[in-house]
Amino acid sequence: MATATYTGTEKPNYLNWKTTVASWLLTYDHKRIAILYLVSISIFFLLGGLAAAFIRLDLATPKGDLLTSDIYNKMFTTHGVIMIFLFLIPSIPAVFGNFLLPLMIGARDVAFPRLNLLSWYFFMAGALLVLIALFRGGIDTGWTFYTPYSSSFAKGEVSLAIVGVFLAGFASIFTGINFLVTIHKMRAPGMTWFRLPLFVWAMYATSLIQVLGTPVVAITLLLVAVERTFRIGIFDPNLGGDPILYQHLFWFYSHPAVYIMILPAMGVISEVLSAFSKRRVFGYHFVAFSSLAIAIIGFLVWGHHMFSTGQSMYAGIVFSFLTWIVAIPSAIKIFNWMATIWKGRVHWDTPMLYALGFMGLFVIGGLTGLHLAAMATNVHLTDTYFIVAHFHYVMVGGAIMGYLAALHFWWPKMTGRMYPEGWGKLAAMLVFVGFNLTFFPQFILGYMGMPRRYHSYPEEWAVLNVLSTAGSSVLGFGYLLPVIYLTWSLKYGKVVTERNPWGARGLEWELVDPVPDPHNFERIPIVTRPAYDYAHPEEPTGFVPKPRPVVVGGKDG
Amino acid sequence: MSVKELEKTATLEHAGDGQHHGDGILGEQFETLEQQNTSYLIGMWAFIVQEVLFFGAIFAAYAIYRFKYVTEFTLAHHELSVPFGTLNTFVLLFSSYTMARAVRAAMQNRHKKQAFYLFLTFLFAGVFMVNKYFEYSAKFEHHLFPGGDYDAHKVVKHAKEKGELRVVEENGREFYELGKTRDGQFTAFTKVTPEEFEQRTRLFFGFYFVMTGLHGLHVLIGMIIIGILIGRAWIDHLKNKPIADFMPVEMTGLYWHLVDIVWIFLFPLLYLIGR
Amino acid sequence: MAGHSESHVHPVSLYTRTLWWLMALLVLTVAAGFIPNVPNWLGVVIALTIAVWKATIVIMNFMHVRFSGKLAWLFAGAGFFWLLIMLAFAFADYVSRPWEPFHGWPE
Amino acid sequence: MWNFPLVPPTASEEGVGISILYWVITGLAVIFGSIVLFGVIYLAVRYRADNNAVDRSNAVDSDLRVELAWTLVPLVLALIMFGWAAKLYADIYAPREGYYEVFVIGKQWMWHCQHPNGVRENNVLTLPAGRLVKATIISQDVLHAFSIPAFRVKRDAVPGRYNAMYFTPTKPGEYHLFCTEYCGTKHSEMIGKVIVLPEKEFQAWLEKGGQGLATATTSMGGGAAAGGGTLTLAQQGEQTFKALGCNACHMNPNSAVKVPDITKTWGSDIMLEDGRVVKGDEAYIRESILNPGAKIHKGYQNLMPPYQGQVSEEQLVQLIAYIQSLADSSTGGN
Repeated sequence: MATATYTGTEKPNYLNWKTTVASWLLTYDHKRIAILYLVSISIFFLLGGLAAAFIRLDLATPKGDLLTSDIYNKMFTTHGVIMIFLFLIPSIPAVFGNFLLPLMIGARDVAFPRLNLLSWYFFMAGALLVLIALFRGGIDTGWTFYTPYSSSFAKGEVSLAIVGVFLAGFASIFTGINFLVTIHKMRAPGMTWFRLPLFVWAMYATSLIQVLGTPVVAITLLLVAVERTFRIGIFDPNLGGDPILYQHLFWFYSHPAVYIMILPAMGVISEVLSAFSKRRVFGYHFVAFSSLAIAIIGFLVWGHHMFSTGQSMYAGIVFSFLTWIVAIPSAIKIFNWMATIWKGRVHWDTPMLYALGFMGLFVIGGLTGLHLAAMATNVHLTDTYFIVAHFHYVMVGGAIMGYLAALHFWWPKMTGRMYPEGWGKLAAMLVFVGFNLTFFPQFILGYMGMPRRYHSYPEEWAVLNVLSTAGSSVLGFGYLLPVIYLTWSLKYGKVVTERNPWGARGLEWELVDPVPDPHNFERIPIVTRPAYDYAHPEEPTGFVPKPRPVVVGGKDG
Repeated sequence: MSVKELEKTATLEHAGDGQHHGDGILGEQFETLEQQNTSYLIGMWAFIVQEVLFFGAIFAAYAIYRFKYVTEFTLAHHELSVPFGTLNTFVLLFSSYTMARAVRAAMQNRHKKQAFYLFLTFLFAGVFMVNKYFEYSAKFEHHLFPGGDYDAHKVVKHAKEKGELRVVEENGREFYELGKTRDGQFTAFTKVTPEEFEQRTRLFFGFYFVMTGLHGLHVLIGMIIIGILIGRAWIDHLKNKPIADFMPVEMTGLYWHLVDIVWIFLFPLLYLIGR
Repeated sequence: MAGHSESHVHPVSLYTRTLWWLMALLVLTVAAGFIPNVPNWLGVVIALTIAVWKATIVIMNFMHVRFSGKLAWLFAGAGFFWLLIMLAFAFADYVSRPWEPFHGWPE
Repeated sequence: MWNFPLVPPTASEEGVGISILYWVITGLAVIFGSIVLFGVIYLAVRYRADNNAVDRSNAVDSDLRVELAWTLVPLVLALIMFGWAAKLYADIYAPREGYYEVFVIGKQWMWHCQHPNGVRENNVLTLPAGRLVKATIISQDVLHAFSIPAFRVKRDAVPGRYNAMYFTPTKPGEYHLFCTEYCGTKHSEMIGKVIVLPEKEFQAWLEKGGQGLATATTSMGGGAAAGGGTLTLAQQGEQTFKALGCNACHMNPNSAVKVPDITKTWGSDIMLEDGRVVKGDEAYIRESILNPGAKIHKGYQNLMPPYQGQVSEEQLVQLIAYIQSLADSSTGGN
């Protein structure tokens, strides 16, 4: 049992009860691990963003005068690898999933706290290897590591980066295993499956993908590294291999990986929309099951990345059909969210602005996905800027808007301080406007045929590219603002004294102190009402049975 | 359930709370031992699911080339030793059995018996690894490791002796005809250049080393864990502990059986193809 | 509940019987490998059938899935089901490539 | 400055269909997008917290009928779009007949195109307007993709195998040609143009040996095929055929060796030794040259040496053209 070391005068919480560096680096507390992830992925986000800034600046002129083509290629690889493997995949699951899952379902911690910490160390070790590879000259394979270029032609520390991604992949698998078990076994009494907040449903679907998909990409990338080292022709036709096989195995994970990025954001949006409309999420069951449907059908559509590669037409037709089907659950979610706002009491706070922004951007991203699900237009648009715009609308417009919504929404719970509302609103507007300015022109460029990963381009596309670059500076500023004011608010923000500043429903708001103590709950709560029960604000969602004396300390004492 | 009933369950669960949390078996995040045990079990299963897909992907790749280069793979696999492979399968199957017995003993809190069976498992795993060591070093010796000094001449030689490969010369170049000799009559299935033959047999040995190497790594990790468990069981025995947590043994058991299952597939696919 | 039956101690005979089965199947698979003049595809089918058989025995008896709750079945099943999805969809591409007609598609 | 295009030119028959599909999907996207975007803004403004004038009674939490409606309506639309798009996809990728065939070889970092009459072009492809074109595409090294936005077509160049696509250029003019699959340092310089000429001009251009437009005739693969320009591709193939010594057995009535009749290979269904039937297409001929033992013609022995590593991609397309021409002359053309 923990020994009490806390000597402060305030009520102890998970942040202040121990403050040594070791108490952070060796913590088993899911909330502290969430903070560790938050800090690390914020750094990677800035690094990836820096690479993006170089890419956009270089593309401001048709000849690409800022960088050489070699450095340009390394830049977009850096941007892709960092943003996908080191930011987007861990973003909402590892930060908010970790922080919120146990609080939301009424548990003291995740099922395997030590595995949770191990996952962070795997992640950091992987990230370190990737960064070493980048600083030792960089790699230019693109984040997809397509063979045979990556296995036989590319120079640089490709194998090192691959091992890094491999380790980060296992961090993701560990998180997934942890959450699956936590959701299955750690729910408080009364917290039935259909009383779970939709964020938990989304995390369940996400964890499924993490556990079922990630090992495949891990072994596939490992084979690329083996092929590089020993010249075994697994994926290189010149050595007797087959590059299409690589694409099958790679996209078996990497398409569902898109859902690892977007499903948690969808979960966040369900929480935020309902909290700021003061209304139960419309069609709860449909929204919950649509998450599962996306996760499962999402495994059956990977071939739509390969319509022009020479994959069999019959396989292509099946993949295209299933791709059209997988669009339906997303549509269901969008319509249900609209119906959630209907007859609600809408508060226009910053998290809500991000959530509404998510709706706008995700809808554009999702609907342009239809152009790509259609086989004939896919052939024209694939590997052009249309693709770039589409997946940025989904991953940046969708996932990062969700991430920022979550960050603002739960910031008072995580830190005990309020972010400055005015600045928050300004940043949300800037991100929304800047994002559209940056990426909407790219749809037009893509339809005209501008290929992705091009360092130079024909003159007639200069105007749209300049527009995009200009927009990206607005976007970049929009992303920097939260970094600045949130850091500022850690010290100067208004101290939050009430448990539930938003008047939201959910155990993490109603039963947990302004800043949770290391135990989360003095005793495991009992849940008595469904999620989002805004119709009965006088009755809390659950209650904590009998109090027991507060024992200061936590699982890592 | 009504609120009253819920509160009753919750209170009941808490009744045993102090006792369990106190004896160091029940983790602080759990309410009951039953919850903890099923959590560990399900977690282990999730990990096994992950392992299945991990090995599954490489089996998929192997299958593609097994079809594409049937003859070359068949010739290359003659270099693997079936007696060694069979012995290793035997040893691993047996170790699965002793592991299952160890889990059983752990559930009965018979620490000495548990340590004994774990030790047997460890021993069998050791035999497996020693076998593997001999197999690997033979491959290295014959330049069959697909590294810098890979050389298919051993495969060529053996195939020639068996009458399954013939060297022919046409237009001043050398080719290998691959086929079968029956009643002194050679029938060619395919004809390849020496470079292609080298590439494809290299691919086979690449798969062999990657697959058995990853499997061997799993065996090694398993041995380390089993080693620790032996120590713990022995200490429990010496201390005469009435009750010990059997979950670590049970989970290791699941892991060990998975390692066994992977080998159950590796053995026929690598050692026994198309004789 | 699942946990109750999982901590149930099974008779030794269960494990011994399983071991004998496994050994018998091992002999069978090695022997099948040495039958002369078996077509290659048939050899693969025989070897894989026996392997699946062995794996099933291990999963059911040694890993106690037969005696476990629904959740263990679900998890054990999910892994193999997803593996099947991967194999089926990837191989579907390879298998169906030669089907494309050469003389143009019938109108 | 303000004179910049927002849509690409549409210069092929297939491109028209794909453009229509594109704009129909865009139209649907605009309709659904507007419903959501304006719907969200309208609802969020109308039901803002301080607006107490609106009616918030009877705010149900779920309704099976509306759920079914917004599930089934998109589903039906999706299935229609799926079918339409698959049909157009088949138009450009599924085999068709009566085409003008060009061979395209990609390598780091250039496109090499060969016409049937022997004209070679680098980073330029000249085509006739109004005729169905089949582009047979392959790569020498890494993955590339052959993309002509004005035709709305694109196909990956994969090393070791032929990929084909079909399209019918309609409007004479000059169009962009890109490599769209990332292929290394100079990926963005692996560009060129597609020139569409009216049929008559194209014939004249072909007869002149492609002068004036074709930028280079240097051989990429070297070897026996240095003749370019004056000989047709098939004739070059014949020369290569002889230079490699193929004529010792094939096309030699006095040959002591029993070989399949290669004049009948192209376009026929070939029965194999193991009972399978394969198509006598580019892929089969390519494989039979590089690795003859892979698919043995029924009734023949596996005697031919493999030519893996002996012939360049360029020579392979010449040989294929030659074998095609043999079949064409014996059956009267395709």
